[in-house]
Amino acid sequence: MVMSMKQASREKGRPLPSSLFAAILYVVMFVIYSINAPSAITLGGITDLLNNTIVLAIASAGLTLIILAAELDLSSVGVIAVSNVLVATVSTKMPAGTIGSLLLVCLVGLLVGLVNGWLVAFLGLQSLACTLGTMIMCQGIALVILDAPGGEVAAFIMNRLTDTVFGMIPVAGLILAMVVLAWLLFRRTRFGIAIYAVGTDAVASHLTGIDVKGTKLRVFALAGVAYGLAGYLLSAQTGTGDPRVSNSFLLYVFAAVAIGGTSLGGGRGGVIGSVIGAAILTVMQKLLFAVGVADFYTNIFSGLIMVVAILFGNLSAILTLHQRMPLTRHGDHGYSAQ
Amino acid sequence: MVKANVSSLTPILQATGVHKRYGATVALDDLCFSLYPGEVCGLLGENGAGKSTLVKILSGIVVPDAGEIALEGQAYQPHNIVDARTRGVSTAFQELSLIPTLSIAANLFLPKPKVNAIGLVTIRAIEELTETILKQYAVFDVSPSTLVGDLSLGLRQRIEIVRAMLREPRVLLLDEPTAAIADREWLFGLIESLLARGTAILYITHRLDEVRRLCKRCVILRNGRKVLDAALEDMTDDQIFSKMAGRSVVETYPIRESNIDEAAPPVLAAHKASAAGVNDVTFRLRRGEILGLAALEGQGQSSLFRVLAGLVPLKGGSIEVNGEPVRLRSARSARATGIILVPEERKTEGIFNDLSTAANISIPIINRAARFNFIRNRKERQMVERGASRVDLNSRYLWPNINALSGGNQQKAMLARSLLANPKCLLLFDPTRGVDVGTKQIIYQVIRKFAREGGAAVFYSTELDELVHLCDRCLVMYRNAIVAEVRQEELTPHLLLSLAAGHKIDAYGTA
Amino acid sequence: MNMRKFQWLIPIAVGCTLMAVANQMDAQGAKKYKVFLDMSYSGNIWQAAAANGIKALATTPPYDKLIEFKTIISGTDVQKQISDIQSMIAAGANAIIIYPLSPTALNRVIRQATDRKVLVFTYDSTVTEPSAYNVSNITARYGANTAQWMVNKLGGKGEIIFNHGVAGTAVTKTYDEQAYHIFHNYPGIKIVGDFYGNWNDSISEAEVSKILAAHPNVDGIWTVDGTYGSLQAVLKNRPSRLVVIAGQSNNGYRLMMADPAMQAKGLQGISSSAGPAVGGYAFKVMMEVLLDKKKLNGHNVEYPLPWVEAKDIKACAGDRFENGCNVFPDGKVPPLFLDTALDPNFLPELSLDAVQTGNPTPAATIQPLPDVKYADNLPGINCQDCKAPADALEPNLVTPIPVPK
Amino acid sequence: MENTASPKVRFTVSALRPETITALLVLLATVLMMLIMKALNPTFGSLEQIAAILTTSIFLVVASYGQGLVILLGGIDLSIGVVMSIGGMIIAGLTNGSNQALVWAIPVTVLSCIAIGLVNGLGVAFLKVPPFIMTLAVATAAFGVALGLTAGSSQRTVAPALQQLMSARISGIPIPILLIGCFLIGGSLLQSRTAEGRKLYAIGSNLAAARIVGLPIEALTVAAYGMSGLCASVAGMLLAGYSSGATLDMGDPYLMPSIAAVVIGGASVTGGKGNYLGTFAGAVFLSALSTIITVLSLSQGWRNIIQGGIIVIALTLQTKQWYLQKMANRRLTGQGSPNRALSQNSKV
Repeated sequence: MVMSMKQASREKGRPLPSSLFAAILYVVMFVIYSINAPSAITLGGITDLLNNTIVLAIASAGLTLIILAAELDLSSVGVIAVSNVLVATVSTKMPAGTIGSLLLVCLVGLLVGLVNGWLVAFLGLQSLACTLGTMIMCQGIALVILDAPGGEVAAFIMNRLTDTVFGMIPVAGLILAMVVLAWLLFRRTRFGIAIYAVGTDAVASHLTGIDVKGTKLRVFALAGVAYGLAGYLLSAQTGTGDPRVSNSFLLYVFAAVAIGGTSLGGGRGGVIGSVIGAAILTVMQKLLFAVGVADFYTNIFSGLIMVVAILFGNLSAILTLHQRMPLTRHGDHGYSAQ
Repeated sequence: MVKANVSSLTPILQATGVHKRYGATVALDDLCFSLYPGEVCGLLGENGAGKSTLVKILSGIVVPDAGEIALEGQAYQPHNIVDARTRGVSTAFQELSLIPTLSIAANLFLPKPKVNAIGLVTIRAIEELTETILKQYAVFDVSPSTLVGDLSLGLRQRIEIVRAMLREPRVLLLDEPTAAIADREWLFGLIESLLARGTAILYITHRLDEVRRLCKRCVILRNGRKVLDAALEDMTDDQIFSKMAGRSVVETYPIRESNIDEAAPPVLAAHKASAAGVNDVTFRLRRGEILGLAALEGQGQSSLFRVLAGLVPLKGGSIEVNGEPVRLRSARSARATGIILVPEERKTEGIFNDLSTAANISIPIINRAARFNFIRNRKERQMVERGASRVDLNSRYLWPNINALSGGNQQKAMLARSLLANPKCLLLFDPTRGVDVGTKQIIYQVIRKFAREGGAAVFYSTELDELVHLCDRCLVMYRNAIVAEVRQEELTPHLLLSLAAGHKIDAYGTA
Repeated sequence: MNMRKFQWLIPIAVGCTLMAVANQMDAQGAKKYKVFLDMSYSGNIWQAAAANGIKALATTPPYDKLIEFKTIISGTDVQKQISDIQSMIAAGANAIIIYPLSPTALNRVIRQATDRKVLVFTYDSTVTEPSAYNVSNITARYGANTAQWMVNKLGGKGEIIFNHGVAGTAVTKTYDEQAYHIFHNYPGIKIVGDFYGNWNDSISEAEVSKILAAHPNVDGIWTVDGTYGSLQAVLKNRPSRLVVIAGQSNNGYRLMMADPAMQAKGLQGISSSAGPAVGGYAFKVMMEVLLDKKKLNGHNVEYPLPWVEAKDIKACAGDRFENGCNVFPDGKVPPLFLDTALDPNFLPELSLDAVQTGNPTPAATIQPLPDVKYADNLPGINCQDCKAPADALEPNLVTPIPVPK
Repeated sequence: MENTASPKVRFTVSALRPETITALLVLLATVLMMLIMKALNPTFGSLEQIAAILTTSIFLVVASYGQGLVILLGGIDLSIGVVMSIGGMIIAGLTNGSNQALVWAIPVTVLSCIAIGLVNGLGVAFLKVPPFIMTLAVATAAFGVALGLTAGSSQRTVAPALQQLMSARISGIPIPILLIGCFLIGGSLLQSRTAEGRKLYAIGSNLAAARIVGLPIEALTVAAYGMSGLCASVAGMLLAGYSSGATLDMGDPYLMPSIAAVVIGGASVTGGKGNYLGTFAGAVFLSALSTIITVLSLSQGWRNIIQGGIIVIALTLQTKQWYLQKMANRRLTGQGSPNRALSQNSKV
């Protein structure tokens, strides 16, 4: 007696991605910004905005991968500092300095990522604590390489990467598009799916045959490469090396990921959300300036806007929750555990 | 279903002298046994007897300290799941190994879903493939793109079993496969088709009726040692239990003398209550009564329990406690009126695994053991030991972390915690799931004693004979509504199963 | 939870206030020069006093009617400072005065500004961009002069503690080079402990007290900001014998320097290094250039090194530094107050209240500045491919004593 | 069921819970570091220096108590640095050098800092804003407000009584060390021996179960963040007393170390584990570490490299210790729990 359980077969639609609401908020903020500062929508304005966003966006993209695997990582500012000072000291001296220094910083990022990954996955250290240690070490290494701001970045990196291509497409915009495209593809690779699995339930992943330790190691390594790339692009922005990347940048990398809708508990969210989160934090500065907010009001409004961005994200979670409820017959986990 | 005739040819899997210890505790001690192709071999034993450890060794999760295992003649030492699978051994785990945030299709084909030329998982292709597989394994009306997290517990268990069978294994390990499934015939049908293809199956369960029906031969473990490896026909249930428990334990149910207090207002009553997953539920629960609830998986019984426990807001109708309507805004307000829930999944909703067992038990009423909010250890210890003695939990389990205890002992601690909050009405959601026979007995006695002393209980179970023997009255839920009410005299497992499957029998239709 | 229902209210409310603030700001926009102050991190006393001085000057007649002034805080993130400067250019700034976070990172954006005829001045720390004007004290050899002064007082030998300030900054690197160069000339001088006090008095006090516990007979402390804290550590842990100390201009420090009781216990101090007044001075120079009252033929202006020894200290009666007084009596200002926030000859318009709150001094008007002194080149600090003068590491205010045998 | 062991014996073993063992190990590591440094250079490690290390660690010890409570709930508090600075600025502003004003100035300071903490708690508990963002946003906004009110630097001196408190000694022992002792005892009792403290552990360990058991989750979350504000205000007042003046950035160097102290002390970042003795041990360890590195008189680069390296090594030693503890658990119950053997540190 085959039990036929009539269950409304749900149509293909996934619940609304939370990054959609972050995108809506970004558009609203950009509109207010461009109303008050007409130069916002000029090519130069957009190029400058993208150049200011790119470093935070790529660093938070790297961090997103780690948070999806239910781990945390503070070493981003450390790797960015090391990459920045390396580019400033090496890029003009090496043959083919531009490409050579890019490979070098990605290698350095990979190395630090592997060390972090090994400490967390194989030695079983708590990721927040051990990456705090590696962050301080990297900051030390940056100071040893270059004990004060200076050095010189190859002209190509400094001018071409922050300029536009074919006269109308900002290079930073191209790079961001490539990162988003890479993520869309990456998410559907086995490694991408494994990251979500490990982030949701490490024991179940282990029982499913996923190499949990290997996945975590590779996630830290990949994030390290992203941080190296972010450091490289910071060198393009500043055209110089500065061993002291500020701690406030570290907090904003985490803020970008959270505003983008990725849950800090792991298993839910994505890089696109974090890139939008980074864009929100960057346009916030421009918006506040254009609207005429100055002096200490900037801090007050920045704090307010960050909370508002999250409430927008929560709004999306509530709506998606309702949207899913009537469709599935057994909403047996009606209450949200978190 | 005719038992497969075991030909006396060479065994497909042979384990000799398998030994495994965790620190001082011996999980498996010098175990020798073999599996024959085309045979279902039962594996019985109390919790902690080593069943799960054996499964983990055979499926490559754990490496034995000593001993050899031969599979089809060659040495077999898998060091992870994928090794085991390539050698033709696959497992359906008791602790479901599915990823809730991924779709059914993704889960079926992890860790290596099919990829196209540039390494991308072909989502559409594997979903179509899943569609055919689900049809082939008679799991209907669920789309392959549904997230596993949205499925009911029973459906998740079916997907786990399908995934294990999917890879045409030579050896299939089934660890408590029917824990959350009510329709067991579905599983027996699949097992029959696998046996025809010569697969060897190791079947781990607590349910004797299943072992008798499927297995000709059975291995019983106690404290890591094999105490029996023989056919079951000539053994009675009691002999099997005494072999398992090492003491004579009769799976009988406490004799039921109901003292239902008709006069007093019902302890708990729902009038046309409806909420997310519950439509127009009306019932009455009187003092001293144990009200059973029968339902196939995913019929809204979980939502009903959450509504009564105040975890899900009521959308329509009303709930009365002792006759007066009451608004259950949160679990706190429900508990204040005396309604205590023993939660469905111990691991995620029950135990605080960073705390000691004593702390787990005393947490709801810790303030009673404190003066000016400072906990007096002596008072807490007395309280906890009083609670532990009511569920027969040995006091040496009280002090280590609760996650070091076996499933049965953890469930006893949950029960002790609920009883300590001196409930008027206990909501028990499948309290005996994944628990050994000894603990089950204790749980039955505790519920009976609670009812005798004037408490009221709502008791949902996937094991129909528990409902038949324990409950004074039994409701049946089907598609989020109560469709039938059966008085104690007419209670039989088959009646409940047919009602639960949706057959209308007007003699038992509710008003 | 019913709170959920109100959640959507909050984003709408914030949106409206933002719009309201916007329109109110743009209402009064008569033809005025647009002048922006881009300060970095405003948490410590030095930055606050400098910014308040500039704000007070910007609202002192006649400037209050000539310019539309706005302050932007860029924090410690060089990326944010780049973005803020770009916003100022877009907002049609005529002149921008900046506390740059890095000598080289802002060059590209400053070039963007100067290409659009925007006047760019920096105060206290410098940039290597040739089109910008640097007004700073970094070339006045604070490191060399104070180190030499200390060596002279110590007679060429003794144990000293070295407080670097903030690691990885151009000013720390410059002063460290000069001071170590002087100290290494005298083998008798031994640096028994050095730390990075981050220009912060409580960190300096904690670190000095820990080093003092290990080296009880330290003779001197060379320090940058954090002087008062360093001296407090000695006062609390070894009140019997004080030290020779070279440092900055906290009011409490100057009072102790002049206190005969402290001098009897061996306290000899020098109060030097540029204070927040550099900000005000740079602003006035910029305004005079903006209003074509002054022509600068060099890009690096040097703010003269304040040099106050114990004997020159004179308490002030009122709210201003006038007729030679250079410290406020105890209790009028907190001990950490920086006396070099006021400058009687360059910034007569500033009073104590102006520096503490940023309000203009009543009935004060902007006074013209005397001629500027141009700074020498420091490669990588205030100029790119240029050569530093040969005696860049030598003191120019203090004559060195011979090296004792 | 036979009762194999008398409750008394069993009870003592449970007193040595894993967190206590971790704390003692971290303290041992601190002593070891000091001894090695003393061997290397004899002037190091005098009684005077140890007193100096303890005295200067009071700010971190006090501030990280609040951080520890919040992390116990599985949250984090990034507003500690700013709240410390604000506490210092308010006490300096209100007392302006007069001791009498202390009587009402201290309550006002503590209350305003608690208010900031409560705003954090309300945002996290009711608006469901992730703790990371809520405390960062409140810190940024509060800094802006403080900047507006004080134009950046405190114009007034702190009451002399507060300054003496930080520098005076009672029978040879510096007062801050006595304060640390009281804080340690009071804090440990509050966290580990009270009913509300036990509920914090439960909520941090399993939120869903806590909701079913009916624990006052929202109330305790708000209280924990309020407590964190209180500790930050006390630390801020002590810091203002110590350096006899207050600036808006004096609290910043204590934010990251407050998180490090809690985690090195054995607490789990996902909540449910860790006690105040561990956090205290972490704070003293970091204070001693910075002193040792100062004495090495290396460039800041090498100092960071050594400091980062030692933190990682300390964590590795600590993790090995967890494995021993797991074995101890098994011996006690004579019961293997196979499914736990799977993954060592997953929170399942």
